[in-house]
Amino acid sequence: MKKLAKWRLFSLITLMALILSGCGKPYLSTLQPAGEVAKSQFDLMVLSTLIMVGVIIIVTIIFLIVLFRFKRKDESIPKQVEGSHKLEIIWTVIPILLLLVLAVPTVLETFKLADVSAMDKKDEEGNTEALVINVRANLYWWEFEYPNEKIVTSQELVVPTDQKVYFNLKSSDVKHSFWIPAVGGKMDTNTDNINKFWLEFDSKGAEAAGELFYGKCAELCGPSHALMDFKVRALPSDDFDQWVATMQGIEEPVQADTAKAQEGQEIFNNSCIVCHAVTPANTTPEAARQAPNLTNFGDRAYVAGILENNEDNIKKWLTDPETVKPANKMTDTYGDLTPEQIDALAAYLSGLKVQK
Amino acid sequence: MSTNAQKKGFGATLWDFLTTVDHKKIAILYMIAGGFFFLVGGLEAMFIRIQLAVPNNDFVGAGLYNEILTMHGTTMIFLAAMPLLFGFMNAVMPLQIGARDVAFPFVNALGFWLFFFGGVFLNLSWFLGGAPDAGWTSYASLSLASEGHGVDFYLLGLQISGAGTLMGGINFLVTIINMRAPGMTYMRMPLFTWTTFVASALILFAFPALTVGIFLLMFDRLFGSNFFVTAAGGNTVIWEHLFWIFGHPEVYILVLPAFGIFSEIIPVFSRKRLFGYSSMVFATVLIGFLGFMVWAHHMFTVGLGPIANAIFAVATMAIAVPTGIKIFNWLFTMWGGSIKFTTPMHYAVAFIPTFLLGGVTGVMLAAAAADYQYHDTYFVVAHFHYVIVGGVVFAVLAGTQFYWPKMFGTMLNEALGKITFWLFFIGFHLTFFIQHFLGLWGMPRRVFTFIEGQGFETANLVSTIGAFFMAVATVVLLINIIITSIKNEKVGNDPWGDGRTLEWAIPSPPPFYNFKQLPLVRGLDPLWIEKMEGKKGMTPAEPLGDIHMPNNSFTPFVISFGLFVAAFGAMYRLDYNWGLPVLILGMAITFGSMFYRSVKDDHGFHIHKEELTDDNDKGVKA
Amino acid sequence: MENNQTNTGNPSVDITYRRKRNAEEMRHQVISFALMIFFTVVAFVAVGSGMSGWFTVPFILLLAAVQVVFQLYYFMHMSHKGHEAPALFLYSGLLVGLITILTFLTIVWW
Amino acid sequence: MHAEEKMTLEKWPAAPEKQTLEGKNKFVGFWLFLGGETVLFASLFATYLALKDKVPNPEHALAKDLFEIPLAFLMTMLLLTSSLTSVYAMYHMKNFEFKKMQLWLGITVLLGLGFLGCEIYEFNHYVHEYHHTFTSSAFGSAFYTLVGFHGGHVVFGLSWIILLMARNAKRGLSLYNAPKFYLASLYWHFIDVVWVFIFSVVYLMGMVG
Ligand code: HEA
Ligand code: HEA
Ligand SMILES: [Cu+2]
Repeated sequence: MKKLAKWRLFSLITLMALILSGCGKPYLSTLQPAGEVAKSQFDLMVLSTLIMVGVIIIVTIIFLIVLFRFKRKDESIPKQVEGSHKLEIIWTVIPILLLLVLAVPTVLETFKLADVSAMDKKDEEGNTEALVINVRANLYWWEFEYPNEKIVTSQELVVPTDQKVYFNLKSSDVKHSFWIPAVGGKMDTNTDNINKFWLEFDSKGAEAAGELFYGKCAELCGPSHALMDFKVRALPSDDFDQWVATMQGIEEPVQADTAKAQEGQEIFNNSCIVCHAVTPANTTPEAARQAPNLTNFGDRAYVAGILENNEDNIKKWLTDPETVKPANKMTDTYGDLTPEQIDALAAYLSGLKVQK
Repeated sequence: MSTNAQKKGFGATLWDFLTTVDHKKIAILYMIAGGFFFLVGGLEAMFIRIQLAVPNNDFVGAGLYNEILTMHGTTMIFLAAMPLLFGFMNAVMPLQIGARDVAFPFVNALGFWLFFFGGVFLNLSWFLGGAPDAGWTSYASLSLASEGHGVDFYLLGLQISGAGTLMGGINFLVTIINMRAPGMTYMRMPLFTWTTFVASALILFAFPALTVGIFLLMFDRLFGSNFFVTAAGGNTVIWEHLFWIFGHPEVYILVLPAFGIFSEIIPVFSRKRLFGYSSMVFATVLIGFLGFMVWAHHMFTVGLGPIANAIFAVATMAIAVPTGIKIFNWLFTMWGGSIKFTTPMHYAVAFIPTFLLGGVTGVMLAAAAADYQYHDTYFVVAHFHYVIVGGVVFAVLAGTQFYWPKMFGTMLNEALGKITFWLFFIGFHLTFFIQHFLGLWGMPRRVFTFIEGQGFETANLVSTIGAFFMAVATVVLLINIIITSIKNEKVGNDPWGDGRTLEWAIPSPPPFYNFKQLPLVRGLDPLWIEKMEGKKGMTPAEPLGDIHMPNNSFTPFVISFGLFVAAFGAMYRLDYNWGLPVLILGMAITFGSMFYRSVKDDHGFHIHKEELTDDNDKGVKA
Repeated sequence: MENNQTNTGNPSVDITYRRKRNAEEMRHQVISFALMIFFTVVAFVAVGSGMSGWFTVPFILLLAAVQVVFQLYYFMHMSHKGHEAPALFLYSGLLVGLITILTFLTIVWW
Repeated sequence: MHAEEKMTLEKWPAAPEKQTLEGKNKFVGFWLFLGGETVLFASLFATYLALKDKVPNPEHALAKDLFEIPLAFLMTMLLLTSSLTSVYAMYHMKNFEFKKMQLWLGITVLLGLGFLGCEIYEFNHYVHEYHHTFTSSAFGSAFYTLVGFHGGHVVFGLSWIILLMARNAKRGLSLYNAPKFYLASLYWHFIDVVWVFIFSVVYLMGMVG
């Protein structure tokens, strides 16, 4: 009997799952969970939806009966009923029971998702066994620091699949919120403290999403809040380790190889380098890291988190960042560039690849 | 010193309204000002929807969008929904309990003018360098970083209008506690009066938290304090708490009176007393009480920790129980009744499933772990428009149609009313139902645009089309009001024919002293009781006697105007050297007129009983 | 909210009786005032003597609460009839306020 | 009975503040207002407690460096006593002894002014000795806001009482002004209630550390 009930529930849930997941993009939708966190949140969403649909059905049935049966037909005065204790007890108790069914898993999940005890387990060097990433949100760009690996990157988060990744979240200006819909719920990056949470990136989900998830800022932070996107590259463990190793290997800025790119590098070194680093080491203090780290810029799928990465878009950004991201902090920090200079810079930047 | 409406010139009428302390006229002022701000907020909503109709739209720019968004939320909540509800409370509640006026007529006028000047001040920001752009929640780190004076307009404007709201709330409470007619016990009060009572109590306890929050942010922005400046030891989470300690009760301040309006309409058009009256009262009080225990459900993703999140999640879910009791009681009021589908009843019937949908998505949001996904997405936008528009706006539209005859003595056109209803109803669901899915597919809220290829295009377009239906519906309502006012066909005491409560026992509109003799209340639905016994009206509880009435006064207007002036001074103090003098001038106007008010005795006047006898049911010359 | 103290109709009886009652009440108020001063002194002494915070903090809060009850019930006459609504609203306000303080002490971090 | 009627001892009711409907309304309304004020001050207390000793750098003065027992004690005594004197005033109001009521109100005002004087001295002291100002730290902002809001209430209460005394000096008691006097004294007590918590929570607990 119990088994049967379980099976029924299961099939119902799958049915709901099918209906719900019919829509949305695999790299973005919460309805196509690609990780343990998103999955358990999805299950909670399905459970609550089921309960709510039940409630709606009951109310709708009564509602329809009322509408059709009790339309005024004559001028008689209906009986003035005061109430009914029996009915009132029923509609007090049943909702309480339904809510209990929802409340218990809610509380359990809440505690489960908040469990970051693995971040406290450290070896002699002060490194954690688990992978930890420090996320720093800035007006319209994201920085990702790997404290154990001692590297920094930005705009495109690189993570291994099928293992728990822990995050330290904070903001350096106003409040933002860190959200990768397909992989798990959001958490705010406050100005006052560091928030911790974890996510897990499912390899199957990553495959469906083309290895690239969309991340978003989910707290109004200024004019370009809508454009404060980032991307997440979820790699198999080995690939991830290799990526880390390559990044760690870059100790000096990579020399550009074409003449045009070298020209660009020179311009870069004369002005851009004040804010943008092109080496991944996390040795400079945070306050000095005023703009996205560009070490692997050429590898990234998007420029500024929102434009497809090609030379046209790089030029578009360099010519007038204001039209791309209104009120961003890069506008007016550098003088006017001639079209040639911009060409050169674009050539240099798109050559900044670590994965040759 | 007469306050009754005779044939007067425009100037005299205007002066009458500027100085009135009559709750019925103040009600009309609230309706006019609230209605105007509803149009403004609605227009802003239309701009939002037009901007979001297609991806990468540049109808309004990024910064401007944030201003429109902020002003839409702020205007709708503080300057449209609440004042419109205050309008109904003023118009109806004193009549329902058989009172001649509210407890403090002067304060009532003062409350209105404070709200009005606060609202005007806030909206002047559009013309004076830009509106606030940090969202209606104005979270501290962003609102401190916001440049220009937009956020200052928000802070000062809300502070002024908030003071008015607080006064209004206390006034209603005292009126209900002290001024009920003989026999009108608490458990015989109509439900709209009850919800007014509980909503006012919520105002009393919720607004001080907002007042403090606004003071702190104002001090930070204008006077250099450090409450929210992290570098100096400040903490922005304090703002979030204070805002939501106010903000959550606020949504029940909005929805409880709406519940009250429907609780009046449903029995009238079902010809049946409210099912489970005492449990309705109990549920109202319980919702009010629980409303203070749940605010952190807006802060699940802030990082308060699993214990806090779990407690607030469960507490939030608990509110579904009393609300459910109400839903079922309404259904069972209609069950076995004889339902007439007038326009108000259309709204009441449509309200039930609509609000239900908004309510259950609320409970889904309350599941903290799942809210990490919903929070700050269009799912939340869909939730709260379902409860606010489906609850509050439907109630305001229903109440307008229902109480129009009582307020103005003439009926709004029913055919046009139904057109408005259907357009609004269809447009509403078209706009907001699909937004649930937008949220689930990963669309954050408060975005000025969205990039192509994320699957948001069609749904957003549908949503925008829906909004246009609502706009047309609103225009039809305006036309209806104009036509009705021109025709001005007078109606009697009880134009709907099935009125149950005291307000339907007196003329429409009521004379300025409301009840010539206070009525004797013999039970719930007093007028219905008398009707069922074959009587025409209420039995008086007192012999005909002199009636004491308050004098009109221009002082409330001046006091509020002073604060309005002072607000400019406070804001421009640092930019211009005329700022400080203007601040002082404004304060001097306010305190001077308060001083004037307190040293000048004002005993009001008496209408003598001889004047009342000769002249039945019509307004009286005093 | 009726008035509980009605006049008997005989002015002189009324006045002497009422004056006596008022004087009686005033005496109570002076006593409660003395107690309040006493509590205050105790609280200050407890802090001045440098005892451990684990003891003094709850202790002075307790004394403060007792004092406030005196203020409310004697000085502000909340013990008299006709104070049902005031009491209800004061305590509701207090409840909301205490919850606020509790959360600010627990979930607003460093 | 009309409120403005001239009163005699014989006609003076037992509860003059609640004899008229206006009086009753004011009485209830004012208590409700105090209920709201409770939340207002609780929010300020909560903010203070959250920001206590939150300063930008270690050089900044903390609560334990600032507060001293003697001054806080003196201020407390002044305010507590003024609460008693305003009770005396109401006692005489009930007995229809206008002159005596005015006298006690006058004493209340003097005590209140003494309190204010101490507060001004105190703030001045902190600013000059410790550079602890409204803008120097979050702690400073919260401290001056909480204590300053209370001080503002004292100022308002004093002005109110003085205004009432002056306005009615020649007119004596009536059912029109009795509720006003009564409310002013309620307000004064409430200020005292808040102070009890301020001296306990801010000063005493601040000194404990
Ligand atoms: C009138 C306004 C109103 C009303 C009435 C409500 C009612 C409710 N709200 Fe809503 N809410 C808002 C206005 C309102 N809300 C606004 C404006 C916001 C966003 C603010 C912002 O961020 O800008 C918001 C946001 C909001 C959030 C935060 C979301 C987020 O930002 O992440 C949450 C989370 O818990 C929530 C929950 C609820 C709940 C549980 C109810 C409950 O009261 C609903 C109860 C009703 C029912 C449940 C239906 C009837 C019940 C039955 C038929 C019984 C059986 C039912 C069950 C067993 C489930 N609301
Ligand atoms: C009472 C509250 C209330 C009401 C009634 C409404 C009503 C509407 N709201 Fe809104 N809304 C909020 C409160 C409310 N809203 C709040 C609090 C927010 C959050 C803000 C924030 O994030 O800070 C919000 C946010 C919000 C958003 C999200 C924006 C974003 O996150 O980026 C959207 C988007 O669709 C929206 C749309 C609408 C629409 C289409 C209506 C429609 O129902 C409006 C219908 C009315 C009309 C269409 C009027 C038409 C007027 C005319 C036709 C003018 C005629 C003029 C003359 C004749 C002079 N609202
Ligand atoms: Cu809420």
